[in-house]
Amino acid sequence: MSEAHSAEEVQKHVRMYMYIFGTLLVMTAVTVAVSYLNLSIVPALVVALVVATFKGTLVARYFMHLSGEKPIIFQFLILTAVFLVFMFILFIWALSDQRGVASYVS
Amino acid sequence: MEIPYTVHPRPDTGVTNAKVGIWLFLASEIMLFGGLFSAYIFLRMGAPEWPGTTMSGHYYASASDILSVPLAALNTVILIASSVTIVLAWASLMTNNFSKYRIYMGLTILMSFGFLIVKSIEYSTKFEHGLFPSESTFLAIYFVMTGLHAIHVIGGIVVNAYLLGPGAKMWKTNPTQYTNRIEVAGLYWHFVDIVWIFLFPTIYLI
Amino acid sequence: MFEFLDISEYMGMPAAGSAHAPMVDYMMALVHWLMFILLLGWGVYFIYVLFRFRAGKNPKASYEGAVGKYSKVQEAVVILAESALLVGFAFPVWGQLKNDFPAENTAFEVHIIAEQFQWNIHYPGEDGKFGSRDIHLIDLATNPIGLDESDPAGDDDLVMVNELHLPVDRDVIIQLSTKDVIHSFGVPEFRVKQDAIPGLVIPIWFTPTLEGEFEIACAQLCGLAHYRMRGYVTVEEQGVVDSWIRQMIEEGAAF
Amino acid sequence: MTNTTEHDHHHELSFIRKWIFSTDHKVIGIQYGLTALFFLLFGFCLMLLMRWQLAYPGDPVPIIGWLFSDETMPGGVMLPEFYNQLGAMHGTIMVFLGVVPLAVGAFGNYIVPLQIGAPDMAFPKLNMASYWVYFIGGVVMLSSFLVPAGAAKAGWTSYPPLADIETMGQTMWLIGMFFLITSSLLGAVNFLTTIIQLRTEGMTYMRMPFFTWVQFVTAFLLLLAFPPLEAAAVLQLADRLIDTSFFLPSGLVVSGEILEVSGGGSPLLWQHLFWFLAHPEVYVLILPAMGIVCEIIANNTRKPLWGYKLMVQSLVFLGVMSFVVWAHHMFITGMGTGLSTFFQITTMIISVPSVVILSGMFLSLWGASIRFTTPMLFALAFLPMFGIGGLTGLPLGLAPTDIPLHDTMYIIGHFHYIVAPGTIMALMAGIYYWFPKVTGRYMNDILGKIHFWGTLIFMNGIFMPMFIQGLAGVSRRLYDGGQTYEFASEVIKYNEFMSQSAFLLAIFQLPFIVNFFWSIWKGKKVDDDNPWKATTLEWSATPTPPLAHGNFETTPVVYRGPYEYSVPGEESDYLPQNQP
Ligand code: HEA
Ligand code: HEA
Ligand code: CUA
Ligand SMILES: [Cu+2]
Repeated sequence: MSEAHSAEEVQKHVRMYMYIFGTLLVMTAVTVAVSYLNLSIVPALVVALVVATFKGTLVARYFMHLSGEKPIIFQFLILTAVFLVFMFILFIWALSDQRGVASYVS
Repeated sequence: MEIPYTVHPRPDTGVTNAKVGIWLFLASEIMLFGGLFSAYIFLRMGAPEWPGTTMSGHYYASASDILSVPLAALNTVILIASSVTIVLAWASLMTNNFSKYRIYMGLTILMSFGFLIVKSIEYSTKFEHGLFPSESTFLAIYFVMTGLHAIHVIGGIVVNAYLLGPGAKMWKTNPTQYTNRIEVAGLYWHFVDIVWIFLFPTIYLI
Repeated sequence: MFEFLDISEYMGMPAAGSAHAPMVDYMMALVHWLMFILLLGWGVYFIYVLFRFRAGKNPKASYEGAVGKYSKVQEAVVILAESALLVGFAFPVWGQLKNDFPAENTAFEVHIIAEQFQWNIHYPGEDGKFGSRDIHLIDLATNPIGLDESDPAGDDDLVMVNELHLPVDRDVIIQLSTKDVIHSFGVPEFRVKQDAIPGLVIPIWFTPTLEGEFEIACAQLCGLAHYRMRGYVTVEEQGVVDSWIRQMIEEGAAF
Repeated sequence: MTNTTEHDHHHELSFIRKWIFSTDHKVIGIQYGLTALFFLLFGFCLMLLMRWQLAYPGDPVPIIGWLFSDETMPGGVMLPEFYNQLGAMHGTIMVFLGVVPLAVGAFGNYIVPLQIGAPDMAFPKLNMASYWVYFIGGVVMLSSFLVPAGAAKAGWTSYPPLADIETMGQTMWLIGMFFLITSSLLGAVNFLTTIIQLRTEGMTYMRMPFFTWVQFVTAFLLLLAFPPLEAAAVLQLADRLIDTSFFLPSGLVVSGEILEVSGGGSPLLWQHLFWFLAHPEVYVLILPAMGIVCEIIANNTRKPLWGYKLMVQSLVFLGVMSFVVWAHHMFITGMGTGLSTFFQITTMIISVPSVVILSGMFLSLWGASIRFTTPMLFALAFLPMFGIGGLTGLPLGLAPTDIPLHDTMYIIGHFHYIVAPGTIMALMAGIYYWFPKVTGRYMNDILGKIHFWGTLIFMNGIFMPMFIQGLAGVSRRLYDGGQTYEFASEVIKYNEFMSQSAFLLAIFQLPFIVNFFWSIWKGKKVDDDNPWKATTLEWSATPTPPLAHGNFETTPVVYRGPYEYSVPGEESDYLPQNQP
């Protein structure tokens, strides 16, 4: 995509990067602040993951230029995401569908 | 014959070889850290005890009590900032400003070292308190996941340092390809950043 | 109804010794029928084709090649047969083995604690209660499973090495665990096999229907002497089992 | 990322740059091929020792027994420790150091760029790195036999806790695996980029030869399935070296001593991560073989592959599904009804595309004009052999019938039918088929046919009785073959027959080895760049030898599908892809 950008465009990008930078810092502060609220596990998990996903998306979209990326790249990522999701779900399922009880509780 | 599409994108896919290669590599990295995250979930859900839980009347100190959240937050900021500088380094090359590029790239590498220094302070305070990986599954996964991430940071430093040092010769001979290389290095570096963005809350905060 | 399909006795499997074994065998026979038919069909076709279309006989190949729906039909048959096996046999049998446990008070229950390289078998004795165990009390020579002597429930317990006695025609529940690495409790005659996973106590159940002495084979690689980690199951009348347990306790086999 | 102009300058490169640290995909392919053949032979020798022990438990190994140390074979009699080392290393070497490098590293590297009309792989230096990382991995694995207490002995599956408490060889195994995984990952990135980016003009996806398609899917499997095993290997290494307990639950007592670890881990976690790789991995073992067989069948039947499009679709479907069947290796670990239902269904589903692909190969024979060349014989034998291996996967994929079969010789029979008379025969076919491409000479046909019949007969002699033993309940990985078991008494006698078949199989490999080396220098020269009258692009490339002088004089342009044989109305019975 290198030659697709003119100098002014890149200038515009740079401004955008600074906005994203600011947002990321704020989101980091939010995560840390929320952690001091001592929420119980489920809401804490949801907040943490939502914020992290949001931050990750910002980095991927803007810094990694995913927003204007070609379809082939998205195809890779979608394929990977599908397998990843399967892995998460099936691992959790495997744990809940395991016969037997813990033999040793300290 | 030369290998085509090293500099200019292939018309039907619209991307260069290096772009395809790095994204494929990142896909495999996603599966690597994905595997570790699912291991983390598996262990945590099946564990008899975990920081922040109460088991048979005994409360286990939570993750944020054991680990240093301020240091990790500082590291998050450092990594995010280095992500910004590396993309600015690329932008400088795009606008043909090599000296500015050198500053940004240098900053990126400096901050990567900063990250590692903070990390080693973190580790050594853990060790001083007798908190070794063998202590508990939680500490084990903490050390292994952050350790593997740190190895990725080191890898990034090596690549970036090469590109800033000996690799910079290419700017004279083939600036387009050099810019592409910086972009690719940047993609890797952003990925390392994203991994940390997920590691930070999962390990330190919840 | 389709008993004639049951070729399991020609397949060299050991005699079926438990209530669910005939189901497993029947299913095994059906799968092998499916395999056999596919193999035979394609095999005959294959040999015919090799003769008929050799270059010497058929110098000019046909661009079109095979036409017709044969392969579609074959695929449909495979899909149907596999679905029938899944729905008709696999799910119900597995469900029965995993979910339909017999009531605790009617079943004969033992604990088996595997270790490198033996099967420790813990009988509750007459009170039907298992004495509690503690790994800190384990002593290889005198107390291999760490039975807690201060627990009265364990007073009449019997711990035997490699000797499992089970009543015939009565539901048996085994609580399977292991002290060290993964082992696998397999008795070919019962069509029973279960890995013993460290950290877990896994229940299994079955109903022995055949009297006699069988072998317990460890099926999972567990170290040097995996090959001789062998136990014995004796299936006999309930009364005989009870008196055997009493006799063993009297002989001082109990810990 | 890499810019190699060096290799097409028409000046001689130094010996080292040309043959050792070459970046030319053809040289690297040959390097991979020779190394992998060495490992195949090595794995075969390990297995011969095991087969001796299985047939004659406790008898000293003849002729070479005295060569071994007292820790392994005192007086030539094998110890159980050593048997377990041989088993684990045979599996590991065959899978990771033999078949995959030969099928992907060698054939893929050499053929794929030629088949798509590319000047080289997309990243030649990375390609070189992949080979050398693989090489180091191999050296680490081999040297693990020399460390105290010998090589890994917890099976190729390395299940903890056993693997966690094993001796140093297991650490070496893990380190070796790191190298092999890294090599495969780099290779996969390279293959995918090459196939996506470097297809020549006119080479659309649906005009790619089936072999290239197969390598494409295989590379995806490697790319996405290996990393979780890498993660697992990191965890196991941590367990072994820094005393963590990822795979160790609390309260383990080993040999009467309480294990001093924190506990809290899960042995099943390893199994999930391992099989998440290892099931896709078995398709990595079979798909390239299928690709080779398809090429040879199309060429020697002189007609298009039947249902090319359907086969490609099945292939892609197979690749995707192979990620969601892994736990069928774990039915016996205590899996409940929900998960087992899911995995039984997916396992049955995945057998369907295999049936479609195999049917396609069978139907390709209809209306053909079959030339029984040596490569064709091997390729034809692949079909029923893979059929038997694949079909015996069905009773394993249904949980209730897996109960009596799990971890018995039936399993060993199942997968060996696929990988030995299946994959190995297909790889042999590939060697005979592409040998003229690589060396400009044919391999000897008579020796080839002797090799073929000997291999076919004795492979079956080894593996067929395994099903009988397995149904009778004989476990695998038994140092004495299970001779002490009463229920095995009827079937244990086959062990001797099987082992003798194995020794005869070894003897029938000699013509091959002789043929291979003799033909490199003395084989009959090809009189034509396209000796098999094939359509795919590799036969239109600049003839080799000499090597390392680029692939095509001018960039080829592709005008048609890969298998235009016996097109009606054409004079010649084949139309190369690049013929206008
Ligand atoms: C290349 C290797 C390979 C391949 C392709 C397969 C393919 C399959 N495998 Fe196999 N498998 C292994 C290698 C392989 N496997 C290994 C190495 C192990 C053991 C690992 C260990 O524990 O160490 C194993 C173990 C294994 C198990 C675990 C058993 C256990 O441990 O209890 C299971 C269970 O479901 C299974 C199932 C299947 C199935 C359903 C297929 C299907 O994909 C098969 C589909 C194919 C067909 C259905 C054939 C179709 C044929 C025809 C239609 C025509 C026939 C015609 C003629 C014969 C003329 N395999
Ligand atoms: C790709 C995988 C692969 C291949 C090809 C083979 C090939 C063979 N295997 Fe192996 N095997 C495994 C993978 C493989 N195996 C695995 C994963 C296990 C399980 C391990 C475990 O339990 O953990 C196993 C276990 C295993 C066992 C069971 C051990 C036990 O449970 O106790 C046995 C027993 O007979 C066996 C036998 C054989 C035989 C006779 C061959 C033969 O078919 C070999 C044929 C080989 C050749 C014919 C070599 C040809 C090459 C040449 C001649 C080289 C030429 C060289 C030049 C020209 C330079 N294997
Ligand atoms: Cu216990 Cu094998
Ligand atoms: Cu599998």
